Amino acid sequence: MSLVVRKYVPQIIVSAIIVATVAFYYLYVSKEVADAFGRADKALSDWAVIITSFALIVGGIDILRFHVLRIKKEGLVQAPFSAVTIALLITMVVFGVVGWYYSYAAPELGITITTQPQFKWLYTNVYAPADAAMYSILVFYIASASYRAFRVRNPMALLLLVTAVIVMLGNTTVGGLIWPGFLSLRDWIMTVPNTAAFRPITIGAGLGTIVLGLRLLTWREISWMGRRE
Amino acid sequence: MKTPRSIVAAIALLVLILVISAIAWSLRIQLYTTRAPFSAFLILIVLLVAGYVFMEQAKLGKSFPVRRIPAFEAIEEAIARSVEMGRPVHMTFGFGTISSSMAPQYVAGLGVLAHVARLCGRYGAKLIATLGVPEAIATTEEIVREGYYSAGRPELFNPAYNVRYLTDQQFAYASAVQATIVRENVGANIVVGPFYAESLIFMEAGNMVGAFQIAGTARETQIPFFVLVADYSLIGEEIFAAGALASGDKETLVSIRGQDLGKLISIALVVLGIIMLLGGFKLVDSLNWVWKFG
Amino acid sequence: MIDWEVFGAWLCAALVVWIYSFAYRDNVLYKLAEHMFLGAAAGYSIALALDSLNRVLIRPAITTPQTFWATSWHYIIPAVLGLLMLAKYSRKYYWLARYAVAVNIAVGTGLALRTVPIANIVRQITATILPLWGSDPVKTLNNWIMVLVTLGGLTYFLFTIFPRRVEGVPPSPTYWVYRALYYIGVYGMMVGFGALFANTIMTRVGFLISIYLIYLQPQAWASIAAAVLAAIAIILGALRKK
Amino acid sequence: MSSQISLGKVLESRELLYTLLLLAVILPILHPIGIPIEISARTRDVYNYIEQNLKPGCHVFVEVYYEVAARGELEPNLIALTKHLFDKGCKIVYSSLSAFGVVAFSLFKANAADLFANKEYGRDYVYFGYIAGGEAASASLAKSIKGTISVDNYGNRLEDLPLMKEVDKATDFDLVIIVSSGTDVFAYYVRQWHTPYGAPLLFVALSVIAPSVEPFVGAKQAIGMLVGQRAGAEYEVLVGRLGLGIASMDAQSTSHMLILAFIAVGNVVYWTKRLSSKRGGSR
Repeated sequence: MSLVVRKYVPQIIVSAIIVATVAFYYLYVSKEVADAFGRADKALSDWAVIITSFALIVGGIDILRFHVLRIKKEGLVQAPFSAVTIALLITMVVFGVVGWYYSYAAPELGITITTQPQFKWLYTNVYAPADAAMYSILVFYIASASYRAFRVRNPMALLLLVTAVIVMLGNTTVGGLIWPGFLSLRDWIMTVPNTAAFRPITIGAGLGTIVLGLRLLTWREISWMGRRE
Repeated sequence: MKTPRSIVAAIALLVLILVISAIAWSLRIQLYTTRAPFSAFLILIVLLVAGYVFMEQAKLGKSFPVRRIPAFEAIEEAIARSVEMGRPVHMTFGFGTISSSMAPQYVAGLGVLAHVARLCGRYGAKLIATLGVPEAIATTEEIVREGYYSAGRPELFNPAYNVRYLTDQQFAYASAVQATIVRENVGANIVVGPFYAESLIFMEAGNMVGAFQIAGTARETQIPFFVLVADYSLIGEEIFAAGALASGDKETLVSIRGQDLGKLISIALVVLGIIMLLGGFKLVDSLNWVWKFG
Repeated sequence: MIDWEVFGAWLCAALVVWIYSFAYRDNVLYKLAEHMFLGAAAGYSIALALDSLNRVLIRPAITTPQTFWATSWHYIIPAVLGLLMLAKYSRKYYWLARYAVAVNIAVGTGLALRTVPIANIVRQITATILPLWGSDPVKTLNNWIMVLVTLGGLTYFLFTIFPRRVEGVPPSPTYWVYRALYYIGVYGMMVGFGALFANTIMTRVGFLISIYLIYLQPQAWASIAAAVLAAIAIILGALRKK
Repeated sequence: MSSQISLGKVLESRELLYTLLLLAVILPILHPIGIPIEISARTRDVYNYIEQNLKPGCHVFVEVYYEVAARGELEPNLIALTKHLFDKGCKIVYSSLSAFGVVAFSLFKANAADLFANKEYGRDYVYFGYIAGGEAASASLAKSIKGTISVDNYGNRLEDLPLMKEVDKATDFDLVIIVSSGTDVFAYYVRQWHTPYGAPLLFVALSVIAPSVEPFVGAKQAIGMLVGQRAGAEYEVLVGRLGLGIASMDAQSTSHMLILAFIAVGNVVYWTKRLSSKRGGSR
């Protein structure tokens, strides 16, 4: 019995949902069935949203636990930093809940979880700049990566380097000063060889997805369950 | 040799679908959606049935050679090397979520994690799995635990150290992962899953500490960064094949023959379509045909 | 009284500079910025989670209870499944967490299986069926490249079905076609990778320009001060290690 | 330790590269060099289309869908297009299907204050703000704007705005411009605005995602596409309002040249090492 609820029921859930979502998407019985399926589909995606939301809250508990453990174990080297994380996490949630309270207690103020003023301040002055900075730190990384990636070790690397140089020159105005043809050559590379190169990868990724779906359906892909019972 | 019933049933199902479709077509009954071309459904069904038949055949002991996937084989070397150097192994799966169409790639990443965890158990390596998808925390902990326990090294398992859920926000996750890679001074950096712009951040962080890097994703726009920067890379569908290889189970492995069949079908359709163009017949129209009459 | 606007602008500039400082070397100020970012992001995502729960579940249940219980009663199931995720802390009932994961993985895979056959396979095949002859030589050449590289790439990825060379026997023509396509595929893909990689540099530089204009330029002194502090932190960190 | 520091090592260090890169980006913004720019055929086609097809009094819908990090690439395009449209006497309706679009729009408006100076809100342009709902919202807007939302970004009722008396659905617009940093939103507009209503679409895309929306342009589902910062700079030259786009092109040029120089140095260092080790050198 225990194996049934531990192992088989989750797998049955997976197979049933996959079969239902795929079958009803492709098959057409009547307009009513299609409409009913549309509603069920919407409900199912709401289910996923609800589950993800709970998962995020459980994840928050996990983050708290992780940092409390670190404060206990690693002492002063780590403690101030973990304390900052915990403090900001709790502050954000508290302000969010305050906004939530106001959205019911005083709806005319127009304050919701995400528009609560202090919450918004933290978002715009801590989260947003850090997020944008992490995104743009890629400019440094792409520079040092290209420095290493375009070393001519073999003929293939030479081809890679030539392509990259043409594209880089075509993208900039300096390239046009050196030779006006770089721009159209760049456009050609991006539309013909580049498209052609990614097409087999796209097809392959699609096939891989289908086969993985098959493995999930036939209960052969069980890594997602964690331990093997 | 007697053909097992399951194979007969699968092929019968395929034939049944084809026969019903043909009848519906001749009677002009609206049987399939107008949202997608019929050929898409047909390809899906053929691949599912064929993959299933391959797997059932494998049960009978039928085997075949598989091309080497160097990146997959390199995982063991990477782990052995980091144990030698006394450095931990890091693995992460990217920012794509489980409840979107990125799920298959995520599952493939978890499959590779199962392999990595087993090897870490065998070699006694410390494994740090970082993740940005909250649904997968429990699963990841279980996989790592399984890896250490099955190798008889339960003392190495410490969920708070081995599995670190950082946050689900893309760049906060990325900032914490790059810090983890550098501060823990990881010896091997294995990243497989649905990656977005964070891919290069992880690669460069790994490079800063001179880690052995194995990377794979099926997200086209990030593949170049992995191929050009990592020591070994799994390109596109290779991550799904790696998941099958990682299972260590022959019958599961056979399923990748379904991928090959799909590629051969694609090649055949392209060649056929081009030849037919000579005769003035447009195969494209048939492939794009939507089940709709009048 | 602190002017929160000004303080916020300084904080923005400092956070950006400190996060950039990691590219040079890990240091205390990056660690601070990272932990602030982590806390804010975690708090933000929990708030977003509450927000979507509020939108999908709680508000309909409170404001229009009758319609909610009539049509959306089943939303209780994922809510229970979501709560069961806490079972992962239990030694005995850890497996209860699987149910929620099962639903989400199945929804995701179902979504993928719907779109993939069309977007990844049929559309790509139809786009590759191109005439390999014609009056326009440039177009014909482009079509040849398109078809050969696509077929070559597909050949490259074959895992189990491919012609093999047997010792002592002259290889068959199929083998040679396979090898030729294989190499066309590899080289074609490399060109694509190089092009996409180089093309990305432009966007990334564009990001840096945006960040500079929004956060750093208006707060030049705060940025410079933050940069000096980061430099000191890096040097001190390096000295302590020695 | 210091004896090991050689020229090759210094040139190879990432710190030097990063510092030079920062300078290469920031200095040209402070002091533009003014490298002449050549107009690509693609951008000129878009310019000509607007020049020929839009008459005074026509209506244009603009989707603002990008986060602030993408501002450097997309805002020059948006400003130059806005100038062109206002010069042609068009009325513009702005809208955002994403919450970050609201921030991007306010920054854009502040930066292009000269364009909006003698334009009246509600008569010449309107901004809806964030409309939640993704593709469904897009479909609903195409059917009826006033059926989807009732107030604009600033809390004005749509019925009170004169411009909203003239337009309500997809077919009322002579051009639909999508300025986006993501791929999905282009597909929304193709599926919900172009396919059912035949609305002429113009794409403004980041250069990284341009290849993935290329198929739509190739299939003539859009009248054209402006790709990234470069197109922004070209368009600025075409409409004669030089700004961030053209200044950034200098920064792009210097940073790209720097990276090219580093790639060259990297290869020299690599081959020197390789050749010397082949000759049986000490390393």
